[in-house]
Amino acid sequence: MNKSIAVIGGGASGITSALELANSGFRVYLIEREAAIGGQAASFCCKATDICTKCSVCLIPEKLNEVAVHPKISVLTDSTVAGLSGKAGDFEVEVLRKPQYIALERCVACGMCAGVCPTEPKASRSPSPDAVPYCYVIDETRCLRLRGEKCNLCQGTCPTNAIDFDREPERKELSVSAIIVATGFEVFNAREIGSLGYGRYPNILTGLDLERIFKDQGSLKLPSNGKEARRIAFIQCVGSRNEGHGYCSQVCCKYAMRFARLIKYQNPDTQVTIFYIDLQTAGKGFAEFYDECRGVIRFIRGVPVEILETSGELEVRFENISEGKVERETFDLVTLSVGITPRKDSWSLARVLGINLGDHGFFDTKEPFNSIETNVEGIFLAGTCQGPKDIPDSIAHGVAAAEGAMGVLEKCK
Amino acid sequence: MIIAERKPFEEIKNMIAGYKRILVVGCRTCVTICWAGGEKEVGILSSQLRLQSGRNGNELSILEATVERQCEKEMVTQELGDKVQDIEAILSMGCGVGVQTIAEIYEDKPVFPALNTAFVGMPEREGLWIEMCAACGDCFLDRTGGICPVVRCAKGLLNGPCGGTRRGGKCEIDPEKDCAWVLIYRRLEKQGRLDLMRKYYEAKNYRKVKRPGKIEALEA
Amino acid sequence: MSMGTDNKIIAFCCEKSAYLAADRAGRMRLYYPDNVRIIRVPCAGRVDALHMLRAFEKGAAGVLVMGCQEGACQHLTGNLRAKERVRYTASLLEEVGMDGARVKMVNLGPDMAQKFVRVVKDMAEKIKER
Amino acid sequence: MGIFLCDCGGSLKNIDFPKISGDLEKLEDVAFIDISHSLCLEEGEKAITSRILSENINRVVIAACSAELREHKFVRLLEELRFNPSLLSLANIREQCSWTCEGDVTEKATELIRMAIGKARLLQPVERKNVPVNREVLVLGGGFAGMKSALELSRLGIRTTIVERKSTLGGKLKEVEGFYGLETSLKQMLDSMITAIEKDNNIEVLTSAEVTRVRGEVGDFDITIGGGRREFSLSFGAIIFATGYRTEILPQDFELKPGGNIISQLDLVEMLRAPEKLKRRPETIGFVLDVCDENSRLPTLSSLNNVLAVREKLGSEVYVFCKNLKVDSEGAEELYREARNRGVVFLKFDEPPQIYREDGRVTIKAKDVLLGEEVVLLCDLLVAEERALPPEGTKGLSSMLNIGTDSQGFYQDENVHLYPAASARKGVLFVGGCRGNLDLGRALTDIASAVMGSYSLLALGEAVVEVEKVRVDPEKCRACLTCIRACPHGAIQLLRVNTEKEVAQISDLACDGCGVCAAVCPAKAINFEGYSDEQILAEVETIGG
Repeated sequence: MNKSIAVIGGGASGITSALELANSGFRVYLIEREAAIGGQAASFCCKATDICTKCSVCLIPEKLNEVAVHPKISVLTDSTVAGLSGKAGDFEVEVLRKPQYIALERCVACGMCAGVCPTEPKASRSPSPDAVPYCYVIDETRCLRLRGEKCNLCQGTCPTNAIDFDREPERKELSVSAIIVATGFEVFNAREIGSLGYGRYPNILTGLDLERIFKDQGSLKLPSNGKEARRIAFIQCVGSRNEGHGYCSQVCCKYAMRFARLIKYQNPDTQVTIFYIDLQTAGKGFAEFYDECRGVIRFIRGVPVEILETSGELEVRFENISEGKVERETFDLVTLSVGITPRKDSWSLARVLGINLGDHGFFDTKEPFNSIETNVEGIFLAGTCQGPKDIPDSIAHGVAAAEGAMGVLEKCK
Repeated sequence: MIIAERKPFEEIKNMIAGYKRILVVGCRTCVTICWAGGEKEVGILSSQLRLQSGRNGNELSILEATVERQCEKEMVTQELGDKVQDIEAILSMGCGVGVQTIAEIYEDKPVFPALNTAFVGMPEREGLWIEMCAACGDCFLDRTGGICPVVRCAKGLLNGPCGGTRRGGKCEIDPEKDCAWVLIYRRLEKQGRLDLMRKYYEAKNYRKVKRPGKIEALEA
Repeated sequence: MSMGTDNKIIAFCCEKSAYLAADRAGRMRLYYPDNVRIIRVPCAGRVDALHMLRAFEKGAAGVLVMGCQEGACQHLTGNLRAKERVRYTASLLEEVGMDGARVKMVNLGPDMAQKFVRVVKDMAEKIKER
Repeated sequence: MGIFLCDCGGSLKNIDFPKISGDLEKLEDVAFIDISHSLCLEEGEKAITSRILSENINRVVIAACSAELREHKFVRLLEELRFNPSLLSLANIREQCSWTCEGDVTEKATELIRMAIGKARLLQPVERKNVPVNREVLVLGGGFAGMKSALELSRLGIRTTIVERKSTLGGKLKEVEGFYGLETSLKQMLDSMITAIEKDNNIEVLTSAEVTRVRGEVGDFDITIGGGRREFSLSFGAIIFATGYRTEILPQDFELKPGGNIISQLDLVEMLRAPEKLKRRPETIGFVLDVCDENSRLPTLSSLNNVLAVREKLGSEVYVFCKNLKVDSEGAEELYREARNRGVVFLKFDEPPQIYREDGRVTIKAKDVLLGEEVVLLCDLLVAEERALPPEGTKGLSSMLNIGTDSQGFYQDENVHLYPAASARKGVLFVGGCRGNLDLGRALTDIASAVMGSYSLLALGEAVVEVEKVRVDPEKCRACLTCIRACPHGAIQLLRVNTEKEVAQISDLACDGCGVCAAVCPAKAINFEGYSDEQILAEVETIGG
């Protein structure tokens, strides 16, 4: 009975499960769909205002480096699970890996291939600054060579000849004794609510946009004209607690308040308003932060339904429940706190692994209060693929999944 | 334990003005424990002196040393013996005893104190030291339940609170300070020895204490 | 002890946050003045007044102590102690007649490359004036 | 000393490597300087290996890219070559030098390498050693969390001892009827756990016992346990706190005295367990939330469960007064919708309601935000909100172990590096209610984290430590306790080492390598190998030229 485990998905919970198991002596195959591990959490920004707001984003880079370095973990990027056979203790996982035009173990990320690449924007894309593994990636859609033209400039200049264009997609068989599914979530697509105008007006952003803006530029400017925003609104429960999604995504109130506090800290004379239904302020260390926010941010109970653009400003129509009447207010920036929704492709993975989907579209668990075991023995769930969680809970859930998997292995020893 | 505090830098600077080669001497006992004159503080003061001299151009050469205990002649000579030759002045970061011991041994060289020896006390918490004993030479803590009014009562009274005690048992002069006699009363009350509060004690006879004190052990 | 023509800045960087932010600034090719020397320390709490004063003695014009955000220090109080020590060192510098603002405590998250560069540039500006 | 420079495949154009190697060759303690294109790949490693085996050097300086990416590779390579990796000094001439400047940075790169050389000269070897570790774990608290932890650990082959203050196991969940939607009632779950524990010889249970003294460090905690009759001390590798939480209706939160028709959630559960015994079925029941503590999930979760149980068993009218329903737990929103479908009325207030007794019934007056006007409710029974408090012994135990508590008084400082179950001291872990985590779902993941934490620490029965990486020099140490008070991980103790006097002693296993002690020590008695004062000052002094 080989002591190896497959972890599908390299996000916050996936890398945690992989690390816990590897540190306990198991061999781990980490199967990641993208070119680098880290998932959504790796793209989030630190929202501290000199004082930490406990969002746990800074735990991810440390874990990513530990995973990339761990002798017992082999990371398979650009890979997806194509098939599964066998039972608990003796699974055969069929992994399909996209061709690695730039060999990960050879690339030193020196950037010379991008230097000579004729395409604009560059087909040889430099990874995000905190990508792990930190290597260049060739974008098939823009690379001339992969579109059939004759061009191997990058191949010539690469000092460690890591580039090889005739690499084929690989198909690998992994024999493992347990599987942990940690495929994560998708952010709710705010375009689905047309009346909120996301995608039509430039100054309407989602929580995910804010994460990227703060991560890349460090501060918030109006997308339309680059000036400072004077009046900002956060709208809660976009894609959560409505008919299509009968659950609370647990994270939006918290990240909205953290962003609001950060924006207020960076330019104190900005006026920030949060429209909410039920403000979720529970959690370790959040009570004090909530009191601090109460003094600085204006909270209005009642979630707007429609946003229109009038003369460059965004007019928000909402039912101000406290006063009991419909009001209009203008803001120059509106952020939709989008929630957590199940990944669209979890249906196909469920079919491959034979696990059920719950009524909200997340993977289902065997019984209530056992959030890691699925209906198939030996397959476990970790992180937001099982239900909405914030980063600390996802990490804890990753550890729980690892502990569950170890239990199975001890049993079938 | 002796508690001391470093003098303001201005004062130290004026003291050693005019001397080119200076030896800064730390002490590894009491003043290390109260963060005033240990090896670390010697480094910090020496750095400051070098920075100061660097800024206004006069070349000052600083030698650093730390004695095990500055109040022991043998230890001072053992540590400073070879370092003292071409030194013009010694800056001692020991307590008052240390400064005088070094001054006695190396009489030809001026010895300057870098610290103010403050009191005999203990750490209330990390980094905060409070005075507990005035070394008055005639201890009567037995009669006050182990709390010394000479030090902890602002007026050093020997017979009960002065009547100006504020609400909450605070001292009349310093509202943050607890009135020593209220503390004494509560402790004696706990021990059931309140009768001691009724006794009258004459004023202390400070003439009895010969300055400087001298104690000689009988058995050799 | 020369003040050095291109007067140097010593940055004591905590290896869990500021040092990673410095690496990230490099990967994002964010340019900052080249008179900064980064010294890796296990925690901002490891930096002592002695180290900062010695940096000034050796001709540094500015010293930055860069630790984690308050409340996010892996050693709980490392960055708070560092802040205290920087304030103490500033008072030591004032005593000697130097400008206390030459030593500065900075709180950084591991991904705050822009803030790292901004702080370095501010200090470089400040030490140019005098 | 051997120096390896890496020009990253020739891409670092603004550094003139030959000039650097020319300048540095003059230094007399430099054996050789190699320039390579890619030290991080096999050919680079082969170059290093051949050099180290052929030349007898005692220090290695590598100037390449960021330590975060490559340090582990170099360390592993040196270990294979029997070369102590603590004698390696790195300089980052890519991310922190070449990539941060357009112009020529050869001078800056030279100085960075000189700094690494200055430090390398003073590096001392640090040996690694296996230290025996006690594999037993102490579980404080015999409630659900404590028992589950013990069972999970025993399943992974680790012996545990449960110390329970009361005379029986079971804790808080013994009093709760059940969770809506959970078929097996909690009572059955508890009974099956208690029987499993009795049968399991990996678990020892000490009831009506308490910890009176804790000494020692992770891997060898020396704990004195006092029961009624006698006191004895045992040694453990790790401690898991599962002391739960306490709920109380505090007078300052609720002016009316509980009793009669103002009851707590637990009283309501008692009533529901035997509805037929009630003298008179209460027509309307009122719940009040978010009055005393707006940030706790417990009132919402217990109310939602009990509200559905009331509708099912008593069928009485139910009104819930709340400010912000905390539905951010798994399944909470479903319970809320189920309750609304079952006819429970939820009223939202901004200012807390006024509550007073009137002729045997309770009146609740509150301005409902949704309706926009005042609502007056007369109900037969009012379920008041309880405030969740830390268990009794928290202050005592946390000062005994000098570990922090959070702003609400629960265990575990509010620091993300400790979540979910760790404490500042290695080997001390917290689970469930005692760290403020009051809902069952999250408590289960806490338990798994604590179990995994102690398993990976103790399973092998030994741990690898760096011997005396941080060392106290007994001669210089004045036992002034500054380092003991300053150490955030409680890793320093006052012990009688081989010399006759007591000095500070740093436990290699418990030390987390932050160096705060080395900085605060007034006698400069603590040497942190790798970041000692001399080594840091050596780097600082290179800028002076």
